Amino acid sequence: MLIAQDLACVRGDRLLFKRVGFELSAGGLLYVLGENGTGKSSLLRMLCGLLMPEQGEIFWQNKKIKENAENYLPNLTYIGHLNGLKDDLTALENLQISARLAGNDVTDKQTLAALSAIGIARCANLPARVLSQGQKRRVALAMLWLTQSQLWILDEPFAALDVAATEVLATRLGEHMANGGMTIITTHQDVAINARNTQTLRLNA
Amino acid sequence: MLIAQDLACVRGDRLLFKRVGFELSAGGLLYVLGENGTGKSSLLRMLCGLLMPEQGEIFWQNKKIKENAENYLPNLTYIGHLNGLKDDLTALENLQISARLAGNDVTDKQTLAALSAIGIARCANLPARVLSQGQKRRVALAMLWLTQSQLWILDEPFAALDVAATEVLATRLGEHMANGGMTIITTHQDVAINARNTQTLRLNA
Amino acid sequence: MQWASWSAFFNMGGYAFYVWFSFGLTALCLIWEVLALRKRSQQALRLSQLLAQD
Amino acid sequence: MHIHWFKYSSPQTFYPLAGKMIPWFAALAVLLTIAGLYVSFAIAPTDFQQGEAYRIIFVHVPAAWMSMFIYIVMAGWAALGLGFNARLSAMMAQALAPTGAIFTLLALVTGSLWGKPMWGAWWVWDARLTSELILLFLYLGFMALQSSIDDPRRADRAGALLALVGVVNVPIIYFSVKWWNTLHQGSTINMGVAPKMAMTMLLGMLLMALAFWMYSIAVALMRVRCIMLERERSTDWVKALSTGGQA
Amino acid sequence: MNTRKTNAKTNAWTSAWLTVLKRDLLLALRRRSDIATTLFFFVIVSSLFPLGIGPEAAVLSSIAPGVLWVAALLAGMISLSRLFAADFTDGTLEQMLLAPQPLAWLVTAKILAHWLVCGLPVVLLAPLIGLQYALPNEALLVLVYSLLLGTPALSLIGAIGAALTLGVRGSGLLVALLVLPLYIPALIFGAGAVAASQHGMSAQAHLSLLAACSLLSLVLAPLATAAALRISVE
Amino acid sequence: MNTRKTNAKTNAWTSAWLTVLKRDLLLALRRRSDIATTLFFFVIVSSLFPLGIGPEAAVLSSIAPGVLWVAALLAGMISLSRLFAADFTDGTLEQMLLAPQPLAWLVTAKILAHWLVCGLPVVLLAPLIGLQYALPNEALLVLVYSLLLGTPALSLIGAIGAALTLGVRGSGLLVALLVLPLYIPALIFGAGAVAASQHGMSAQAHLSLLAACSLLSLVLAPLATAAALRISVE
Ligand code: HEM
Ligand SMILES: Nc1ncnc2c1ncn2[C@@H]1O[C@H](COP(=O)(O)OP(=O)(O)OP(=O)(O)O)[C@@H](O)[C@H]1O
Ligand SMILES: Nc1ncnc2c1ncn2[C@@H]1O[C@H](COP(=O)(O)OP(=O)(O)OP(=O)(O)O)[C@@H](O)[C@H]1O
Ligand SMILES: [Mg+2]
Ligand SMILES: [Mg+2]
Repeated sequence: MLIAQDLACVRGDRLLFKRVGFELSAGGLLYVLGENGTGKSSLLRMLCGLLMPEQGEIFWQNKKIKENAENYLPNLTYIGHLNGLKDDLTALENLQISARLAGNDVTDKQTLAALSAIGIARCANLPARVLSQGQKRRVALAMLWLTQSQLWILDEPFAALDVAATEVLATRLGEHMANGGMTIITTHQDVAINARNTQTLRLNA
Repeated sequence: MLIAQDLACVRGDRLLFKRVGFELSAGGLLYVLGENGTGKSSLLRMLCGLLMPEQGEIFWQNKKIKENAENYLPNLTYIGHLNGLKDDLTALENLQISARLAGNDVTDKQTLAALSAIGIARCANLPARVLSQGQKRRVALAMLWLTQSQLWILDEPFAALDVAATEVLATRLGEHMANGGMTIITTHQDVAINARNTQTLRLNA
Repeated sequence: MQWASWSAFFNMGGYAFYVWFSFGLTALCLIWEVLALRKRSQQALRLSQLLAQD
Repeated sequence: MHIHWFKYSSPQTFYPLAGKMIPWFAALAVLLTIAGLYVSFAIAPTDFQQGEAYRIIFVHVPAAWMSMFIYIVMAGWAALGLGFNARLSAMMAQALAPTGAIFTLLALVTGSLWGKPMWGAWWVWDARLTSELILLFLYLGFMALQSSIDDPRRADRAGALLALVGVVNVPIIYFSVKWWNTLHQGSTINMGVAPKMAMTMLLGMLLMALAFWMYSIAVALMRVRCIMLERERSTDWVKALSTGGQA
Repeated sequence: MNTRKTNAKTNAWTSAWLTVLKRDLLLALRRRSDIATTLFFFVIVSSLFPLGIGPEAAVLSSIAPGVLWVAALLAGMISLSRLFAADFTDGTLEQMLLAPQPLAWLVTAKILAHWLVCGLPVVLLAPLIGLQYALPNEALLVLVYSLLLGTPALSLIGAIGAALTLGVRGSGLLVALLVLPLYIPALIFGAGAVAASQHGMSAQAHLSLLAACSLLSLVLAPLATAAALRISVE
Repeated sequence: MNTRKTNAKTNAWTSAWLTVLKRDLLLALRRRSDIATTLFFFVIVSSLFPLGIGPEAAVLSSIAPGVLWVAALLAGMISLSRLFAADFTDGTLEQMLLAPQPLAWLVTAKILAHWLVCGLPVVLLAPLIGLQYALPNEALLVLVYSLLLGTPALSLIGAIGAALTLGVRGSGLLVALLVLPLYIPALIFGAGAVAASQHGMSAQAHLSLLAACSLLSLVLAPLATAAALRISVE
């Protein structure tokens, strides 16, 4: 269970939002919506502990995430704006390294299976440099087929994906929630995702 | 009169477009349209002589612009994606320096008049660093009230502008065309501009 | 012929190390360059083959 | 008759042509090397001052010659590429650089290996040695610049400009270094100490130099083919080539 | 039960650490020209001095320890900009921050990789340059020892500077100003060791102090670097 | 009629040139810390050597010309990254490319500004550092002269490197590799001049050659820089 209480965010010298809070329990899906620059990405980074809230607290299983990173981080998978790919490594190497770093000791076979799940098994041995924007995004998202963690935080996962990939990803998210996972997501697109309970958080300028 | 013949553009290892051509005569307005990444900005930079066409030629008054920069550049005003402002200089200083560099020896008074024409006289003495995105854009565009040149090439001039400023700018462009000027413009917005003859060039992915 | 015997030839009048190292290194560098280029062109072909399948 | 000078300047046509040329130059290089080695070891007499160590001359001097010669040729291609916006010229310049750098390195190392028995020191700050070292830096700068620019067209043109700037500077550097050295100390070492070279020695050096020359051409052509493949990866002719199986 | 848990934890720590190390080494292998640049910077800078000072072997050999160490310092410093910059822009730094293992621990793997790629080649090449400076053989050996013991400190301390200046305008100069003063102890002991052996004295004391510097920075620098990274990523 | 036209043209050229020069100086004034960093780098690097080499006045004074010149070289080189980078990212470089006057002409104004901001302070501070190295008075004077004649060449040649590496990955190290070898003649003549005066000889010949270097680069470097800028801006 993830609880955010009374969060406020300041970037530069601007207050982006304040008094933002929510509770997310197993099987729950939270949409974070808002215009460009309203602070969606900043909120997600706060929830990951990458950005310190100006005010407020975040709890995972009733413990502050700040003081309890050791238990929180293995349960968290975050895929941000950046894909986290090294141009000079192949798609396979990139994915494998990301997974290992996140604590999932995956084999080549598992990695390849993840890549083919999202439909880019053919690019597995190409260096990330030559992949198109959408292909890169898919490699980053293939992580979702490898991770064991319960809480997924995804920043515009559907950006740059075509229709087929969007569908595959939405299905995967539905599965995750069905298994008792939680997802927090920002998106500008309208994609149907199955979840036991769906919440929406709207940030305003 | 500006003539472009059979232009082709390659960026990296991708051919963006080929066989692009047009003729623009006094009082004419040319819209360059297309999706993200189709090469609009690249085309405008070619027309300024900043980018060498992979193929094709551009003529100004029937002379190749490459061999005739001396006559072409004084007749050209280009405002690109970047505003060309120094963070540490004030709006007034920035505008004045840009104008002088372009060969218009303007006084403080004229500069101030240009700034107030586009509605930011109040910010004249603020360093560009503290201006918002829209205000910065306006400072760059205030150049259009100072320049004498006949051909204006504007890359998304309306981006980041609010309604009032958009209107002021559209009126100014109409005036320019009425005086026999020419304008080449890219935009994703729908803004009405008066011109004797309006052409549209659409680039496809 | 300059050399009384093979061993004299290899001994190079006491300068064996300097002479043979010079020639050996030169040969090594040049051969390495050729082999490296071979490999590079094979890799390039393999990569474009992968791209072509797309 | 109208000759299509630029017909072969398109990678697609030049690629197979280069492929046909390589074996010839390679064969010439091998033959000349054999002849050169034969002359240098079997025919050339022992030097009465330096003993057998002087035989290093047969790699050292040709390598030194090539190192300078290739830089000039490279700059020439670069100038052509800049002047006529010809892609092939720029690729040739890029293909020559590593070979030139290798010969520079070889000249330095073989020179050192010669210097130790002759002068008792691996290195002295002599004008010629120093300028050879700087030449190595110039090569490396060129290669580093090329490899860190991702857009090939820009890399070509930036590299070409750098090569030209370097070519203007090489004589200046050479003379400044020479002057620097002679001012500080009476020149204690003089590479001309070798006695008037016998004809056979000259012949050996010439043969080896020719062999290196042919080798350089063959290797540069090989490398230019690699560059073409890598750059035109996404074009149809490379795809056809790679799936067709023939390299 | 408890030991099994500890064991699993140790395994996870080692595995993540090795992953980071291997990745960075693999990347360096794929981009060999980047390794070369640091090395050649070292060579060029240390070749500038004879040109400025003159070719007399006696003078050169007397200043060699200082000059070579300063050149190593500058090469180490100038390669710092690459330590975290790429990870920062492509997002892999965030992945490291979110890994279950402490950031400071993973950072040591990155620093080790940086040292293997930028420091070790300099150590290995230094005797060659030492030859150009007409250093005697024992001094060459001590030079290598001293660099071997000292360059890790350079990488470790430099990492703090690199992390602090991530994404800052004009970071090249800034990092120099932050880091060079901190490098001074390493320089004094390192050059001192070589000079001592040149004068026929024992370099032992200097080398021990140098090792102490490296050990101290090994303890403190990863923590400071991790803290700096967290600040920069915000 | 014709002369009036020529006159107008000359005026326009001067005015645009002055605009660029004034702007860059104004910017430097608004950001004084940037000037300071180059200067500090020079001071730090040249203070590192006594630490590495030892405090004997005789040795220090014999290597002073070379060391000070190398430090000036490195400081000049490290400040190059700022010459065009900001203009490139904020778009003012494009304005210069599109100005009716030739780019090479405007570039000279930028280089002059860079020299006034980064080169001149080093020239003025050098005698102070020279004192620390126990340089005799005449040699100090020659040091200032030589730097005054030579640093313009450094700025001019450096501009080519800075323009070539605009927006390139790892440009800090790269610019060093490109530019340092080209700096060598200036280093040789500059340090040679000081050394000559130290040894009681005339520094005239060296200084003339240094001036020749500067003049030659004044003629060629702006053209090459302009060409490089055009390539980089594409
Ligand atoms: C690292 C050390 C050395 C370097 C970098 C070096 C470099 C060069 C270069 C660049 C040349 C070609 C110069 C020209 O043709 O104008 C050359 C030629 C030559 N070198 Fe060296 N050298 C080195 C050591 C030596 C030594 C130790 C000797 C003999 C004692 C030597 C003897 C020669 C001779 C005889 C030539 C041919 C001269 C001529 O063609 O006029 N070199 N060397
Ligand atoms: N590191 C930073 N320092 C200062 N301000 C920042 C920083 N990062 C972001 N901002 C500012 O914070 C605001 C919110 O940024 P954020 O990325 O959270 O927006 P967002 O809601 O995700 O927008 P988008 O829909 O475009 O992704 C923006 O105005 C941005 O300029
Ligand atoms: N310097 C460059 N090197 C390589 N590729 C480039 C470069 N600049 C742009 N491109 C590529 O060229 C394509 C066209 O870019 P361009 O900026 O002309 O597009 P655009 O039509 O103006 O798009 P937008 O509507 O987003 O402004 C893009 O795919 C871009 O990635
Ligand atoms: Mg966002
Ligand atoms: Mg655009």
